[in-house]
Amino acid sequence: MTLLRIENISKKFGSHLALDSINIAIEPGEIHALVGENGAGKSTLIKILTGVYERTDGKIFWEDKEADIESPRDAHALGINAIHQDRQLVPYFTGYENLYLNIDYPLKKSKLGIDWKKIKEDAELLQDAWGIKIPLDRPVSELTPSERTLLEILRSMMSQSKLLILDEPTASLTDKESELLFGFIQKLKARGVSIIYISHRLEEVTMLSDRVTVLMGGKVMVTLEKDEVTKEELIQNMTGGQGVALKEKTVRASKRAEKLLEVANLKTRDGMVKGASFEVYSGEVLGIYGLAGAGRTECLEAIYGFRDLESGSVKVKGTPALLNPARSIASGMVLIPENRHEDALIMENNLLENMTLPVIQSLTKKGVVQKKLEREKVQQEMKRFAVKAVSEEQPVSELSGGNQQKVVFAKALLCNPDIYLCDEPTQAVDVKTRSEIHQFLHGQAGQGKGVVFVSSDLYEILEVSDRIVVFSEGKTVADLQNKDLSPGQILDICYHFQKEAVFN
Amino acid sequence: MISSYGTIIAGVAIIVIFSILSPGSFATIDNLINITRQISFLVIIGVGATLVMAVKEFDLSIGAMASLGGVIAAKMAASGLPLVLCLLVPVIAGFVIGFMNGAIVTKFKVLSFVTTLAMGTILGGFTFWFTGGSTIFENIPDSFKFIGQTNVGGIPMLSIIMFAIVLVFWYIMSQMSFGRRIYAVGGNEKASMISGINIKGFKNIAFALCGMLAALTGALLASRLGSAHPTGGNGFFLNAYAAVFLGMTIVKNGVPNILGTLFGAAIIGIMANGLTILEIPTFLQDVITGMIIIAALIIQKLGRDVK
Amino acid sequence: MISSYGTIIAGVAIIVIFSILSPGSFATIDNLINITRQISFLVIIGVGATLVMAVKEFDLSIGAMASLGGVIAAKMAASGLPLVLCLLVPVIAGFVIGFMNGAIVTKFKVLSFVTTLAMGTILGGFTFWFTGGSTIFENIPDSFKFIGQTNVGGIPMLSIIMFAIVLVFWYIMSQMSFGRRIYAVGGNEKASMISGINIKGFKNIAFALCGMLAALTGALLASRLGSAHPTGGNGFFLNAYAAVFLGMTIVKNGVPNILGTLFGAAIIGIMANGLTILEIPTFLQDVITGMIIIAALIIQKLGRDVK
Amino acid sequence: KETEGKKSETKKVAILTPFLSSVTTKQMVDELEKGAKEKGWKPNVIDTNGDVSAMASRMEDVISSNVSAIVIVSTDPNQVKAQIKLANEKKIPVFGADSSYIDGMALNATSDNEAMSKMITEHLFEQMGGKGNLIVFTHRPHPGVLKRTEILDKMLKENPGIKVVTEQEIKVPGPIENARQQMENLLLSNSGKDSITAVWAGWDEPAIGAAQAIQAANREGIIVTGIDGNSQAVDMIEKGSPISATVKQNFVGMSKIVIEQIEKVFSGKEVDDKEMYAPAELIQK
Ligand SMILES: Nc1ncnc2c1ncn2[C@@H]1O[C@H](COP(=O)(O)OP(=O)(O)OP(=O)(O)O)[C@@H](O)[C@H]1O
Ligand SMILES: Nc1ncnc2c1ncn2[C@@H]1O[C@H](COP(=O)(O)OP(=O)(O)OP(=O)(O)O)[C@@H](O)[C@H]1O
Ligand SMILES: [Mg+2]
Ligand SMILES: [Mg+2]
Repeated sequence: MTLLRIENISKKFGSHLALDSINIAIEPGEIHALVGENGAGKSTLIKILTGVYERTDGKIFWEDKEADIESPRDAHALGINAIHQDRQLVPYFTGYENLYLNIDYPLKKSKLGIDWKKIKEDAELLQDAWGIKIPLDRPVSELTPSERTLLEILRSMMSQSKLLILDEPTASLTDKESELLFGFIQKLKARGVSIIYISHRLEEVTMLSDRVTVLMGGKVMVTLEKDEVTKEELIQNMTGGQGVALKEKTVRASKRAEKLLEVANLKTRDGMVKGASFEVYSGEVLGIYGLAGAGRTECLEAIYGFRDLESGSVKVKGTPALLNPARSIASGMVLIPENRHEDALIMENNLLENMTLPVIQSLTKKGVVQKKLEREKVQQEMKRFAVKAVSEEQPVSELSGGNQQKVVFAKALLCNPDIYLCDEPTQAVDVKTRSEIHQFLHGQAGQGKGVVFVSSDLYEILEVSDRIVVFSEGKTVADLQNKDLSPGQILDICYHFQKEAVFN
Repeated sequence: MISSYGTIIAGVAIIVIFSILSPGSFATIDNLINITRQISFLVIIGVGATLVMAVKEFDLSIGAMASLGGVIAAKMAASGLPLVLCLLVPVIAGFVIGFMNGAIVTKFKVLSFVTTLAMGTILGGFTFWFTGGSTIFENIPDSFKFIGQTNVGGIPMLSIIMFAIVLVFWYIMSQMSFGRRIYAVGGNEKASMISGINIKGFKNIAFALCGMLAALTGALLASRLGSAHPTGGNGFFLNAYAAVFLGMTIVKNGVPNILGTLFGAAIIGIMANGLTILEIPTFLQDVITGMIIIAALIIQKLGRDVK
Repeated sequence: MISSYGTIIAGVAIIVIFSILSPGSFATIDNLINITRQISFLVIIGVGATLVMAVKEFDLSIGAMASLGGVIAAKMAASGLPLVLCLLVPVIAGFVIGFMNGAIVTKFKVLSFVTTLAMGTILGGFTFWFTGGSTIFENIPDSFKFIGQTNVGGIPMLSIIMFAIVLVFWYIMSQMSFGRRIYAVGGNEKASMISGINIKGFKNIAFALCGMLAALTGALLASRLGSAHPTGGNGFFLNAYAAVFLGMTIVKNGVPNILGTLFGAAIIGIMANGLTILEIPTFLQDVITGMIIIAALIIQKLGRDVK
Repeated sequence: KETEGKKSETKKVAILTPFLSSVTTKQMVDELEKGAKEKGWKPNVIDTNGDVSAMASRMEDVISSNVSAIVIVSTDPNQVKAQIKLANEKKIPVFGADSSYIDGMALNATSDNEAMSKMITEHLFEQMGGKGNLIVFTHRPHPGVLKRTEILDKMLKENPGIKVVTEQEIKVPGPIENARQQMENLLLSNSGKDSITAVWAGWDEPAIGAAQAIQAANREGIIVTGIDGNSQAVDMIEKGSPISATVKQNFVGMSKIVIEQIEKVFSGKEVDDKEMYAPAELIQK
């Protein structure tokens, strides 16, 4: 018996063919990975399988019977659960309330009210069973991206699924949390649950999957069996044979030129950052690493000027920073925020309006927007990062996750900054783009600019950084030249300080 | 549940001030009962508005719906039908019309603001046609006035009905899964849809209940006044939303909520009552009421920031 | 820009139907000019409402502001001051009061709905005090009526002013970086802030311009009528928002926009004009207007879905 | 306890209306206030801003603050029946000014709406020569205006030569502007010379708007009448405008009657009559 067979599924958005006669079969208990460049159609396929989108054409067979999945409810009834690429949570609900979004709340004996006590007990049991610990009593709007992902994972464990679909679950997880997730996946597989796993992190894909299907431009390129799957093979197929110039790590002799950014003893009023000090010099990429909740995001936000400081100082090119986003941009500093939906993009606006927003003033004559100039600039950036869109006037809400992230990156570029504050800039983008972004940042550093690069992917940090600052519990605890560093060394530092902080 | 005390403190302050200024008239049990009866209409219609706002929609037809409910009830009473029917028919009509509002909004995915504004215009025209534009008061039997004008153990029936409605809807919205679903739809429609919640269904029900409560308000008003005016309910519209919005400030997550609406209506009612008792001229009442509301908002925010 | 033709088709259909039913009266140049003058007030106040809605806020004080603008202008005119001053002073007052609305909303992060509702109450009380509650019409010189009652080359001054305001604000909102940033603030406040936009500043300005245009509307109305009533502008409030919301349906992304508001006001104005010309009784006019608006919304959505 | 409170302190008189923004109501209220002060009472004016249903609540408030008398101005007392009963229980007399009389009230002083409507309508029909095309501007939800319109309806039946082109409801607030726009539209749809002979307006504000539209369109020979004697309308009649006449309600007279009768009641006497009329007067150029 095949659990799920997809036959000739197609999907059209207007005249754009996002999926073109897809055929895939998922066997019971297999981990089937789906990979492909940004905009290849992975998320669209998932949304069809879960009844979020209506397919234009094709058939779906569930346990060898034809199935009509017309709504998320139908999919859920069959035993399909999914964690979508963009998180689907109700922001003002607590974690508990969100856990029960797609299943019935347990009722009190009277059958009238919700049994909150039972909910709490069940949730605790579930958290213990899977080794997850998130503050479920807080509203989701106060949770970090990684906590939100964990919450969705937990939610998907609430109901018995036959097929669990994970669309880029690790994009906002740290390595430690990712390991946790891989553990779950193996446990589920052992119980006979099938998994569809989508990721741009090819190491994960090669490690986890039984089979891998590669999509390109809405078509299935190939389905590889476990023994055929290698990173190189995947890249070959994803890029249509072009491959990615996997760059050798170039450690530039840091000339310790100009001091672009100086952060001293930064403390934020909300207590998330409790003492951060570091410097960024022109010509270097400074990697910042830390475990989830270490306060890296908050530190960048404070430097950029939208998180209140309690004490400490920030100097940009020697002069005290004015700690407000407009002034930061004017002084040549730009932030690529971690949360693209909430902090970086105006989803209903088009690419053009999004990308030129911070620099719109410079594209005007007497306040009138020079549309031709604007269009040229935007098209240039779209080309540089191969943003896949119908035109620069497409709303960004219609772009694939990775392409949205590219828009966020391009938007920052248009500011032509001297200092880049990048918070997880390569999340959701495909390997090729990721490597291009790395190269681009190195190029910028080569021109004398400074880059702060925050990532939860330790290997990425080690790959791109000239120097690495480690955060733990809101403090900077180490500042290391990236020479002969091993992942273990950095993790040791993180855990050492975390423990110490606990004992204090 | 209630996690922001700023507006509440402002509310208590108002009561204390009025009590000091007018101990013999304001701070009496009689007047307290009087106030609960006076705000009963605003609270009942406001509860309906709260439901619609909880699913992030708007119903601008509630005023016209209340007027219509009132004239239907009064016309029926005048033709000698029993009280129960006189209340039941408008309530059913309100439910159906509200459901239609919801159905148009959800089926065609159009803005509820325009839809219900247009529906309000239609209802207004219909009410006018139905009454010929004049107040209905002839031949209304005393039995019809029972609900609006009777006290039970010293407490007006209207106040009892109001508290019962508040209690029921508070329970539904905060303790039952229906309420959680309603708030989920309002909080993130897409996530709710993807989670398999029947968003259209919940929206339709919210609109239907809102229409029902608006029509009930009108019918109760007719019973209270012993007459019904073709635009008699229109005045509730803005104040009902003012009550809901004021009520949103008393919870931390700022969502429309039943107890908040009760509280908001109480503030509005107490201000009107207290300032009248103090014999403040009307224009000054307006100025004072406006300023106190703004002050309450500000205090509430300042209080939260300090925390 | 305009990318949804459904409502527009409905609008055209209405015009065609009226023209067929009443070729000699409706479909005349005179009547066209007449309509442009009649909608001028609604359009001007609606443009202001559009700005505030573009930053995702609400200004419920526009009606009271218009009334106040009218009485200020009329009082000044009655005391013999020149026309320019009679317009300038209310306009400045409107700007300042609107800015205050904005400042309260942005500084204390409170809901604009309650804030402006309260402000409207305050303004109403103030206007009442200012006029003693009576209509101002004595001693108003003919020179004051110039703007409201003169035609230039057959076109009413009011229509010219309306088109000028529409043109200016259309240009600002769609061609200039100011408009871009206003819409960005309305689209995603946090992302705009991170992109270096002074969101408070833009919101304050939107409120200030809205107050200014509302006061101007009142002053122009006073000039047109040669008198000013203390609640004369209140009636504009709901229709102004109806115009804005109707206008939102003509663009694909559904944002408030100047041309849309002009269009929405035109639909409302044409309906009132055409139905009166056809001598339809008022209550039936209401019913028909409401139904046509709902039909237009539905047609528009169906049209889009087919695409 | 009640009488004790009332005797020792100055008498408090509450004056309630939903329509203080109407010129004539204001005039009446001002006169009532003045009269009460002259008698040494303490007047308190309450306006509910057009909201008729709020009248009930405000009346309850003044009853619970133990006023000595209540005057409701320009309000249909049927709206506040229960409150009148409540006032009776507390022995607070309720007077009407320009309202109407129902059981439980002390009295109502008014212009006789029926008489006024008859007066103006007769004048208008006479001017029209008993034939022609008439436009009716009214607002039936208002009880006084409704009565006037009903008299018009009756008289139209008796004068078959007069045809009603259309009857339109005038919107409040903003009746002048609304009437003006409606008239503009009707002038366009009835552009023939004698297609409109006259406009009958239920009160003065729509008459003003209609007259302005007629003047602006330079249409000759259309007669407009109003009712109320609002000073702007009187002014326009004097200056020569399409408004040919209005009936001046004697608002000052009504207020005077009410004050007189309150005094009687306070001194323990009976009122002269339940319905008392202040004579109205036809104003024409
Ligand atoms: N709602 C929509 N309207 C129009 N086009 C859409 C919509 N959703 C997706 N698309 C288009 O469909 C294509 C496939 O998008 P999809 O999100 O499936 O890509 P993906 O493989 O998940 O990419 P990524 O790795 O970046 O997440 C893209 O070209 C995208 O622009
Ligand atoms: N708005 C908020 N309100 C309350 N607590 C918050 C809020 N945002 C974040 N936190 C808390 O702050 C802590 C640190 O945040 P965060 O996880 O973003 O840091 P980080 O080092 O950037 O980690 P990462 O980016 O890997 O998630 C977390 O414990 C989180 O729960
Ligand atoms: Mg995707
Ligand atoms: Mg972070």
